[in-house]
Amino acid sequence: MSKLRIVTITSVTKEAAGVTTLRFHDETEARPGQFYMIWMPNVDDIPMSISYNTVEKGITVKEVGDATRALCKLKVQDRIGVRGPFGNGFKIPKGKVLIAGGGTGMASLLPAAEGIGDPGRVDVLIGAKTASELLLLERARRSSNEVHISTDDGSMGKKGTVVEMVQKHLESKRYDIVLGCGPERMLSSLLKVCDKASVECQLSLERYMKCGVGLCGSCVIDGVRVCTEGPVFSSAELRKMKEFGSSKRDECGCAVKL
Amino acid sequence: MSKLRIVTITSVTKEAAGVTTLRFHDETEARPGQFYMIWMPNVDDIPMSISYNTVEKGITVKEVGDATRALCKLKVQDRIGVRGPFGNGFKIPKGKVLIAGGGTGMASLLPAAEGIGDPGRVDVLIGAKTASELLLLERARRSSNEVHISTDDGSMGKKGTVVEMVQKHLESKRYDIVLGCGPERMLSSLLKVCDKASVECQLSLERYMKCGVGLCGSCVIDGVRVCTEGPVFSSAELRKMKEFGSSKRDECGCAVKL
Amino acid sequence: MSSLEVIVGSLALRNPIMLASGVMDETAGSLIRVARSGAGAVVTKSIGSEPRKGYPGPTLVELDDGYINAMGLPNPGIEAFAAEMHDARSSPVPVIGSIFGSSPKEFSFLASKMQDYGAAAVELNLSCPHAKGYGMEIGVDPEMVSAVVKEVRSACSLPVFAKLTPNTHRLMDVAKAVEAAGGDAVVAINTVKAMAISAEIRRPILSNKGGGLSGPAIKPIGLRCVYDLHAEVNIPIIGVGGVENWRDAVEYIMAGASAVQVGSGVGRVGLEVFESICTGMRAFMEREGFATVSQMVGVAHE
Amino acid sequence: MSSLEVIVGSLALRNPIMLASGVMDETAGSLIRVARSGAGAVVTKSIGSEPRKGYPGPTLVELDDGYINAMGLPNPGIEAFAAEMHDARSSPVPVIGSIFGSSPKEFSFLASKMQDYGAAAVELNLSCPHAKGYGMEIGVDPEMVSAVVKEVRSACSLPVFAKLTPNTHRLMDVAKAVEAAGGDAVVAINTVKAMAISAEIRRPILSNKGGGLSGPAIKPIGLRCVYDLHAEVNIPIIGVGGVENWRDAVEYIMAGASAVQVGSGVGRVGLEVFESICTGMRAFMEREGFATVSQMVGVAHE
Ligand SMILES: Cc1cc2nc3c(=O)[nH]c(=O)nc-3n(C[C@H](O)[C@H](O)[C@H](O)COP(=O)(O)OP(=O)(O)OC[C@H]3O[C@@H](n4cnc5c(N)ncnc54)[C@H](O)[C@@H]3O)c2cc1C
Ligand SMILES: Cc1cc2nc3c(=O)[nH]c(=O)nc-3n(C[C@H](O)[C@H](O)[C@H](O)COP(=O)(O)OP(=O)(O)OC[C@H]3O[C@@H](n4cnc5c(N)ncnc54)[C@H](O)[C@@H]3O)c2cc1C
Ligand SMILES: Cc1cc2nc3c(=O)[nH]c(=O)nc-3n(C[C@H](O)[C@H](O)[C@H](O)COP(=O)(O)O)c2cc1C
Ligand SMILES: Cc1cc2nc3c(=O)[nH]c(=O)nc-3n(C[C@H](O)[C@H](O)[C@H](O)COP(=O)(O)O)c2cc1C
Ligand code: FES
Ligand code: FES
Repeated sequence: MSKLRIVTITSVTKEAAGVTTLRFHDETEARPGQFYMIWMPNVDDIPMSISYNTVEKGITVKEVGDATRALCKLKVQDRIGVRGPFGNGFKIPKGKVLIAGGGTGMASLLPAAEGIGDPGRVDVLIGAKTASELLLLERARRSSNEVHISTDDGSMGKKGTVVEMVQKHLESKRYDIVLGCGPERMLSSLLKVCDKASVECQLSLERYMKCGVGLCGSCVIDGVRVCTEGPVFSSAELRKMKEFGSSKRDECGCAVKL
Repeated sequence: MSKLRIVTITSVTKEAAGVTTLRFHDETEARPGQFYMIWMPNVDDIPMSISYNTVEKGITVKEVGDATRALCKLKVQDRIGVRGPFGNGFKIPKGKVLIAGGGTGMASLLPAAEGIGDPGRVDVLIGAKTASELLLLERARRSSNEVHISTDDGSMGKKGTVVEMVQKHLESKRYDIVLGCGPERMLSSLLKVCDKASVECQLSLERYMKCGVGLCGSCVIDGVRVCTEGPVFSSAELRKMKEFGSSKRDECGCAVKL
Repeated sequence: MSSLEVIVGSLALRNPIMLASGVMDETAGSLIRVARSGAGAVVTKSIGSEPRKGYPGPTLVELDDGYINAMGLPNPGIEAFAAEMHDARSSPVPVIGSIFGSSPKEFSFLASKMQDYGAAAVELNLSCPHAKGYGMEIGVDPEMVSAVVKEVRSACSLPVFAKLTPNTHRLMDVAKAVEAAGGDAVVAINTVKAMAISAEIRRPILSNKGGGLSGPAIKPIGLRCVYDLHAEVNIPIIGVGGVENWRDAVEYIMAGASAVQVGSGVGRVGLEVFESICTGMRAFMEREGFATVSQMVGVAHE
Repeated sequence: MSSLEVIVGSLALRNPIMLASGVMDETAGSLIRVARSGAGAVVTKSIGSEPRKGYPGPTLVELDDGYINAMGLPNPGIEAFAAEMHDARSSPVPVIGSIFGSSPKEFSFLASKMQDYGAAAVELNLSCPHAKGYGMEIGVDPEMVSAVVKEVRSACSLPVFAKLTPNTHRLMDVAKAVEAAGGDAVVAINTVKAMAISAEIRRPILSNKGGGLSGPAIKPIGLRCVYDLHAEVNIPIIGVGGVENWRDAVEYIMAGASAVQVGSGVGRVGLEVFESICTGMRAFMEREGFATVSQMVGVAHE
């Protein structure tokens, strides 16, 4: 049970074009990979990963529509509603961890890197379309001794996708787990790459969420509720999902191709 | 909060003519002087002092009307509902205790004597109309080294009232507290006797009770709820009550003389 | 400093937190006790023409989030109640006389008695059996309610509050009937029809079988009624149902209530409920910049 | 050993604990998941003629003792739902198609589609706006309900279940209308009209403002409805509202329900709710000497 709380924005940080981090005080304990339902009054109530997991919690919002645009316009002292933390979060095993994030995917991965608390145990690979969209690089460097970048257009770091980078790393180094978050097409290639290298992964999915608490069913993928049984799934779980990487549900519950 | 529980009668003991003790298993912790609301299905829901305060709780019922008669007819394996324990109970100070009970009043007093657990610290005075109505004598003797009896007709023990016995004891011995329970006329004389001897007392009152939880107001005496703020009141509280010893309320809430 | 004073109809109250009818209000002693505990006004138990014993026990079932009760309207009757009302004059806050009857005539008779006794207002409990019908409540029938309010209005000069039942889809019509008939305020809500059953005993727990649900369980229902009423009627609304802390009270006021009543909270929280609501509400108002309660009334509609 | 098998209308169920409409039942995958979790039958999300997005968020408020929701009937529409019903055929238990419409014609069109899709029964969600009236629910109007049930009855041969709203004093009349029109069972209750307000934000939390209360808060209300219905109609009653453990289920059955549905319990307890109710109920039946569920139906009336 996690009831609505009204919190006051304590800081607003522009991370990149169209991406803003909002911080607020919330003492609830959360695990890396969990998310909040964020109520933007008079607009909507949407899922947002926890991107800062201290008592001064944070969310990192990318403007894609009404609610995210409204959130990015907020100022210090404005109020929003939060419910959560919801979902399972990452389960981080002992050993070496490879983190692979695309876009705002990094928002939910950084608390995992920070939670490990040992920059020698975590390697981070960040992908973006282009240099100006690259997110949270400095924060990643504080929690990992090895951070690599790829951009689709080669404007920064390696040219190519983050999945190609992952593949190279898995070939040259031993990892105990790969944690990934980003667009689902990326995640589905990532799973294939990990499977090929026989490395376990945990990937964080996104689905249309309304209730956040496992009730309405709008977020199901193959009968599994992403909001409560996910958003993080293991390789074994993902392999069984017919809809993973291929289709999702819109607001009406209609299946749409990814 | 104390919700209804259904319990099974485990033993039925006839204490005297028209007085029966019912035992049942109930793990709730109670203080001496507290009471239950007892649901006798299809009949009524009435207050009954806790007369055995172990996990095998007990109530000692005197037949006076429909509900008490029905309770006294119960057999082992029958079921009743219990809510509670309700009320404040006795607050027993250090030192020497004098217990004075009239009729079924002993039912709520014995757990206090037993709770003290030192037969040398407690003297018990039991009053009854006549020998055959005398209650719980053997149990009293197990928890007190000094048990005295009075009957109105002198058929057993001293002839006279229990209040007269109290008066004598207060004159001859030092007590730190007097605990009393019985008909209200007896209690009001008892208060006077104690006041005169400058000994504190705690007396347990009875009023018409419906809810048992401080809501309906049917049990008020001078604006004080006997079910929640009582049934045990101190000398100081009792002295302030204009209705104590003089009037009570019937089921309709009408004031009636005692 | 923010002020809690309110005016409801023509009644000036030191704070908007009233005692609800049926809870610790059958005797002068208890009415005064509650008044001294910090209530802004107290409402008496609903009084009828004759003494009534009410139903045998059980009359109350305690739940995690409220109570179900079927007391059966026990009351000493209007004649005997004269003495209580007389003694209740020393109450530091207004005493509102709640009455119930089965016809307009009976209501107006009781109201004029309450006026004689010095009540500050009358509250009409419209949740009693409709004599003409099938034991349905008067309060589901706008015409009947209109007749009752008109008759009471003409028989006494006190402010007339009509207490509404939520057990109908015609609540708005009933409230409009109250307003049109000259009622000074509506009080919403009375308890919600409910039942508790014991699996082991295999029967309803209450001796009356059915009862009325109160407490936190019905707060969202009462809040919705008050919100909807605020959009439909212009007379003041007194909110009741599950209020037990300042937040509940503020929510009712923002929904449109000019004052609120506390019933179950007296049992669940204790008599300190009035003072603790007032303290919390004042702190909230200062934090949020509300100088008066009336500034908060209905703001959730903006 | 006591048996949990029941027959509701003409549907034979392995146990009487069904999934309620609107909860994890929009896709074949989730219907099958719930069926495999131990439900005796599953009811689909209410499906209408056209795809609907539902309301913007928030669509749900979580309370200590339940939820308030105003999803806004999101659904893929009856055409797109064909694929889900097709895939749901592998469900080990009956799939009941819930439908909503604003006229008898619309209901009967949807019902015959559900029949084509292989539904085991149709459940009519009568809690939607009454097109002819003021946005009042169809389910408060016995004549309208009768017309809907008759039309559906003649358009399809499936068992017809009518899901009733408790937000009216005419529930008994509505249920009798269902029975007279040939309905096979009544399902009671849908959610209770409610609201939640945020004091700090100063507005209702749900984007739709009003919503429907579900979960333990409404169990006593549902229980009362089922008890009263059992005395009024002879068709089976399916009890819904706040069921989350075996005791809740047994109470509903003793009140008169032939089966129960679980909605909020799926969120509050988890998908194990079905199995844990069945296990607890079977143990209770053995302890208390009930060989079959039908022996318990309505015993609280004796
Ligand atoms: C578990 C989870 C964590 C997320 N974490 C982040 C994050 O950290 N940062 C971030 O920027 N975004 C995150 N998102 C995505 C974010 O929720 C959507 O971008 C947002 O809801 C879009 O709302 P909108 O009104 O701005 O756009 P709209 O114009 O309403 O929608 C744009 C697209 O966003 C998606 N979307 C819209 N509403 C929802 C919803 N209620 N649930 C899921 N998806 C929706 C749909 O694909 C839609 O097509 C997360 C989503 C999920 C499920
Ligand atoms: C706190 C408390 C503790 C009690 N403990 C005991 C006990 O240990 N043993 C015992 O035998 N009796 C006890 N009583 C008294 C007992 O509750 C009544 O004798 C019983 O309720 C009578 O019910 P009836 O239906 O048999 O009689 P009725 O014919 O209904 O009533 C007989 C008389 O009992 C009293 N009475 C009736 N109903 C109630 C009620 N609901 N609440 C209070 N008084 C009522 C009235 O004075 C009434 O005139 C206690 C009462 C209270 C208030
Ligand atoms: C034990 C009890 C007795 C009640 N008696 C009355 C009554 O006599 N007249 C009346 O109008 N309402 C009566 N009510 C209803 C309350 O006044 C109130 O409307 C309802 O309980 C909802 O408020 P709450 O949740 O604060 O209790 C009673 C309620 C309870 C719990
Ligand atoms: C999130 C949610 C969505 C619902 N959607 C529907 C629906 O589409 N059709 C319907 O008939 N009932 C719907 N209901 C009502 C439930 O089926 C059920 O009648 C109600 O919630 C009471 O049961 P519960 O307390 O077990 O939840 C919905 C309930 C919830 C909580
Ligand atoms: S968002 Fe409602 S079940 Fe996941
Ligand atoms: S019995 Fe109801 S207040 Fe004491």
